[in-house]
Amino acid sequence: MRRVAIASMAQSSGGESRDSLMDFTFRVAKEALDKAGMTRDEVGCIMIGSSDIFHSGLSCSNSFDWDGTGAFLKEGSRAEESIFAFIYACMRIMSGQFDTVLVTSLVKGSENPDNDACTSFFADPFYLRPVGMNETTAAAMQMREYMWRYSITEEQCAKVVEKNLGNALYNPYAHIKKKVTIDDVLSSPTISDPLKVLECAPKSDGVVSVLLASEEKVGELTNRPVWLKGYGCSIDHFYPGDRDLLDGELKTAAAAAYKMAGITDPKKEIDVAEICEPYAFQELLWCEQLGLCGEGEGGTLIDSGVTRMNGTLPVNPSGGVLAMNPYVSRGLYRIVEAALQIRGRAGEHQVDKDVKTALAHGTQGFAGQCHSVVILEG
Amino acid sequence: MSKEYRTIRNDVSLPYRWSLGPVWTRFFDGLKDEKIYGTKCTQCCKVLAPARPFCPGCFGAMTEWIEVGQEGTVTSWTLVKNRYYGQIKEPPYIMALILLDGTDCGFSHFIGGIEMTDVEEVKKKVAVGTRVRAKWSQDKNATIYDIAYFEPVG
Amino acid sequence: MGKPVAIIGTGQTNHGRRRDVSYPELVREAVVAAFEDAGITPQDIDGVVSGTMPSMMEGISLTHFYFADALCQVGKPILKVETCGSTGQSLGHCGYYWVASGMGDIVLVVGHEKMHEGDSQATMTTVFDPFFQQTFAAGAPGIFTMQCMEWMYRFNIDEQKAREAAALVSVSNHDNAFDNPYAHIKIRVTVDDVKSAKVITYPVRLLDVCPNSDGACAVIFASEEKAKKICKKPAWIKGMGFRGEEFFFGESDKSVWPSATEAAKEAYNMAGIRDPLKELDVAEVYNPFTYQEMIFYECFGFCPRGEGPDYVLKGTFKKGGKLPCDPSGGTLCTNPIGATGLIRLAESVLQVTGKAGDRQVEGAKLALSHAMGGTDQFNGITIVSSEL
Amino acid sequence: MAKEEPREFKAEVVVPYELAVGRTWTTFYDTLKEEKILGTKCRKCGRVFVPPRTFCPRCFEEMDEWVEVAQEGVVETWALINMPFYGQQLEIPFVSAQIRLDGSDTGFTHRIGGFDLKDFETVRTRVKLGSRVRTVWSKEKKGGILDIDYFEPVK
Repeated sequence: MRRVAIASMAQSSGGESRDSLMDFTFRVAKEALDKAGMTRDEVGCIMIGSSDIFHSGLSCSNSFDWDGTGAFLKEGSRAEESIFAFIYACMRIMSGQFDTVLVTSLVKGSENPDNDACTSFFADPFYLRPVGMNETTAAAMQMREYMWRYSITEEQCAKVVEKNLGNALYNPYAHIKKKVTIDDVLSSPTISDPLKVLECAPKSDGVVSVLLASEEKVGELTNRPVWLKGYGCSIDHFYPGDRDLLDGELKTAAAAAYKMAGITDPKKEIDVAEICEPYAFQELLWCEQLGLCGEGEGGTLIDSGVTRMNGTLPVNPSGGVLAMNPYVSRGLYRIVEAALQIRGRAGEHQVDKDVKTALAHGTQGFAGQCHSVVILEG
Repeated sequence: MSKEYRTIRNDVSLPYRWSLGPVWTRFFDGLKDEKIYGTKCTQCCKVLAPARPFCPGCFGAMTEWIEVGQEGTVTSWTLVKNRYYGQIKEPPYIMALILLDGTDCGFSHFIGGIEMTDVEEVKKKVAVGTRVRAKWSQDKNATIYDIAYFEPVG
Repeated sequence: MGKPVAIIGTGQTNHGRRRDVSYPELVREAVVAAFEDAGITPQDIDGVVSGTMPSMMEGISLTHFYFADALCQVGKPILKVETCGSTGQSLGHCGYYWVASGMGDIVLVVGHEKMHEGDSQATMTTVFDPFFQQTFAAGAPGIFTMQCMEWMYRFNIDEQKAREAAALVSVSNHDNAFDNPYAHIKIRVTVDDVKSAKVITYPVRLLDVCPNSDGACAVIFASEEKAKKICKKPAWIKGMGFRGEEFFFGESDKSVWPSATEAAKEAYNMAGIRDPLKELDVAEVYNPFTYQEMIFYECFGFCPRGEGPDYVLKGTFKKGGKLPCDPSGGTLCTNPIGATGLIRLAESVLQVTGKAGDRQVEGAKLALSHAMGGTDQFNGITIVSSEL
Repeated sequence: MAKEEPREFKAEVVVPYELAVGRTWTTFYDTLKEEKILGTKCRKCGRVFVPPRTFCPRCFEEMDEWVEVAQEGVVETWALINMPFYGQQLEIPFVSAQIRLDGSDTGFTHRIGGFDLKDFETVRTRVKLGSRVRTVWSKEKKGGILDIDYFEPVK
């Protein structure tokens, strides 16, 4: 299999942008090209990660997105989610057909209705939508089961918020910059019991661009390539009632990614992880399913301090999705943050240890119906 | 406009008529008669409700119809308190996953018939493992709302 | 061209107004048919690609969640790829790259749309931006009419001649649909019928325009090794191209249509085709509008610019002509948008593998398939061959 | 089997968005209020875009040069819209057109009007490809695309 590396990347901050989505996209895509000293004409292929009307107000979002991503009369395509766009772009290079692909994912949460309104449209119109299913209500039910089955406490879940928002204070791109204590979290208003408002991700703007290159080409573009080592993706049954919400398909995705990357002991071999946790407790649950701790041990993991910035396995040094949630782009943000850590270029939120191997994770759907796992290496 | 910079309000409004297909039509007709139907997979023998045209696990058609229990056990629940655009009803309300007797999957619906203003009071009546029973609506339109909610038993 | 990739099976639903099934059932119908055709089971699949036109057509967002079970995706990796009307071709390209990358050996690709559930022209209008263009938009017909007017003016094409040729295109597509068991519209029409049909957006009339259909199509891609093991006569991907233009309609010259022209050029380069009219045996052109089909002939190099109508009048593209186009009846008779481009690919595969039944073009070995999307913004092409 | 034919479930979906217009387009709207039509010019390829762009989609460079273009132009193409559909913003029939304003290099999407549109043959005699049209401004300006009411044929 042909090797693929990240040659350059650019990201916007998560705060509300006054730019039109088109201009907002252009600036970030251009920055990623400029950093690699490349022009739009020289890129082999353009890949867009965006979601149409429910996350942009425009149907066939690739139409509007085409110009800002630099895709005029270029080979290209669009995937409905940013990690999908990333891996499809990698496939294009692996196939030998292209040497470079510019992947851009974009969304302006500030223009869209509430997250809950958007995600309720994932539901079928007859059954789940009328009874109020959306990502938040599904997550709340998942959290209750998690606490019930494994005696995870509300404090342990709240600790994730305290840690991640604490990390975000050092990330110049993060949307939410607020120091919160565990008590702040526990006393914040209930959204969907047992979920509290500070345990739920915000709605952010976010454009992120990654220039990918083949092994032959990447040397011309950067002296710090970050390599794709592993990938796994898996989707679960649609109806939450058909699944075990605590034993989902993330394990399958992780196993595939580890196998491809040759990882046998993720706890030891992964230096840092960027995990998609739109709801605080999910970071703990996903850590279990990613094999970063044992089953039901998510609570002890956070208590131990291992996942803090200075711990042995930092999780979400960027502040994670709790600090910034550009819905469609959030997966690619995880990849970019993981790559920055590998390059040692994360600035103030660079972790204390040498990072050789990093994990990036993305998820969408009710209670994590679909997961993607990416392993990167320096 | 609510924002201090120039924006365009773009309300997308479109009409739909989604096909129920024969299986869901029959399921919703059943609700009208105060019956909850599931279908059984001949391969894995799971009974799923609402009724499904095919088994999500085995991919085979599910043609055996079974009337399932109107009582079941709560496997998880949430008390919804926040408001959002297009919300289905005024909060607070309780959504739950209920394992109906004779089925092998969670049924998503409301829990009602109890006071919901104080979550601590709710927790005394609703928990994982609580038994609940379907409470039927007076007016029936062959929709999921023909079941008004599930109420704790006893 | 990278590693060889084959298509080992296709499946289509009966297209039309499918009130008899729910959307997931419709999707599953195509998937089951493709498995049967390829002689494999869901367990053999390494990944799934799916897509529709835009979500607003369904009123359901990110449909790969809802269709997870119908698509046989559970426990498998999935990619959701969408590029408006050209989605079907983009899906096929994704299937190719997934296998060619070595990330999977057998990949299931599914396109679907249940157009009767939404409002197609209202949905199409939401593709236009609300800043400048949406006010003046009128779904797809408004755009396509403007394009055909521009084309006739630019190449000084006599309006009567174009009208006559467009009517012939309609007649031959409608005739062809009778040979296709999956086709939606099956009516006999005459040139006079077409010419006197109700005006939708002048000069475009009702019989110049495709229908709204419900339908799904599934295509199974495989690596060389697997294909040779599983399939007696696979079709091989020889060339692909996809191009898009600027978002604002007025910024590109739609009479010469750069995206269509460049996508074809790319695909021909890959496939080593120099004279498409001579070398291709059959073409499945995405033809939601009769006039547009003629513009495509020109962009794809089947005839010189401005001479599309002359070639049509000569009978070049009809059944038994030099390059039969849309023996399936094309998009003009069947258009479940998200599936349509993939149906074009599936039909071209049936042709080169000799499985096209009554619509078979005798001895077809090399076939082009195509789809167009957006406000005349995107074009995608795939070329398949019976030979590796 | 089912007691009756499979049914349909009807509902209307309404989703609200509030889209940022951005600096460039805000300037364009603001100057429409003053009855001016502005475009931006790409320094690299020299093309003038109406509506203006922040960047040239082909050269992928920022455009910061503003140009006022003429209020007259040439009809590049048009269509008579006589097809009603859900959510349509203008009353039918109307003529949707691409107009290349003098001094610009792109087709500007707007409508042509100012005369009876009921009869197609009349429309054809008034609107021709390559013919010239002129801006007719709305009396009341809202800073939107309909500050230009329509374009009318120049005799």
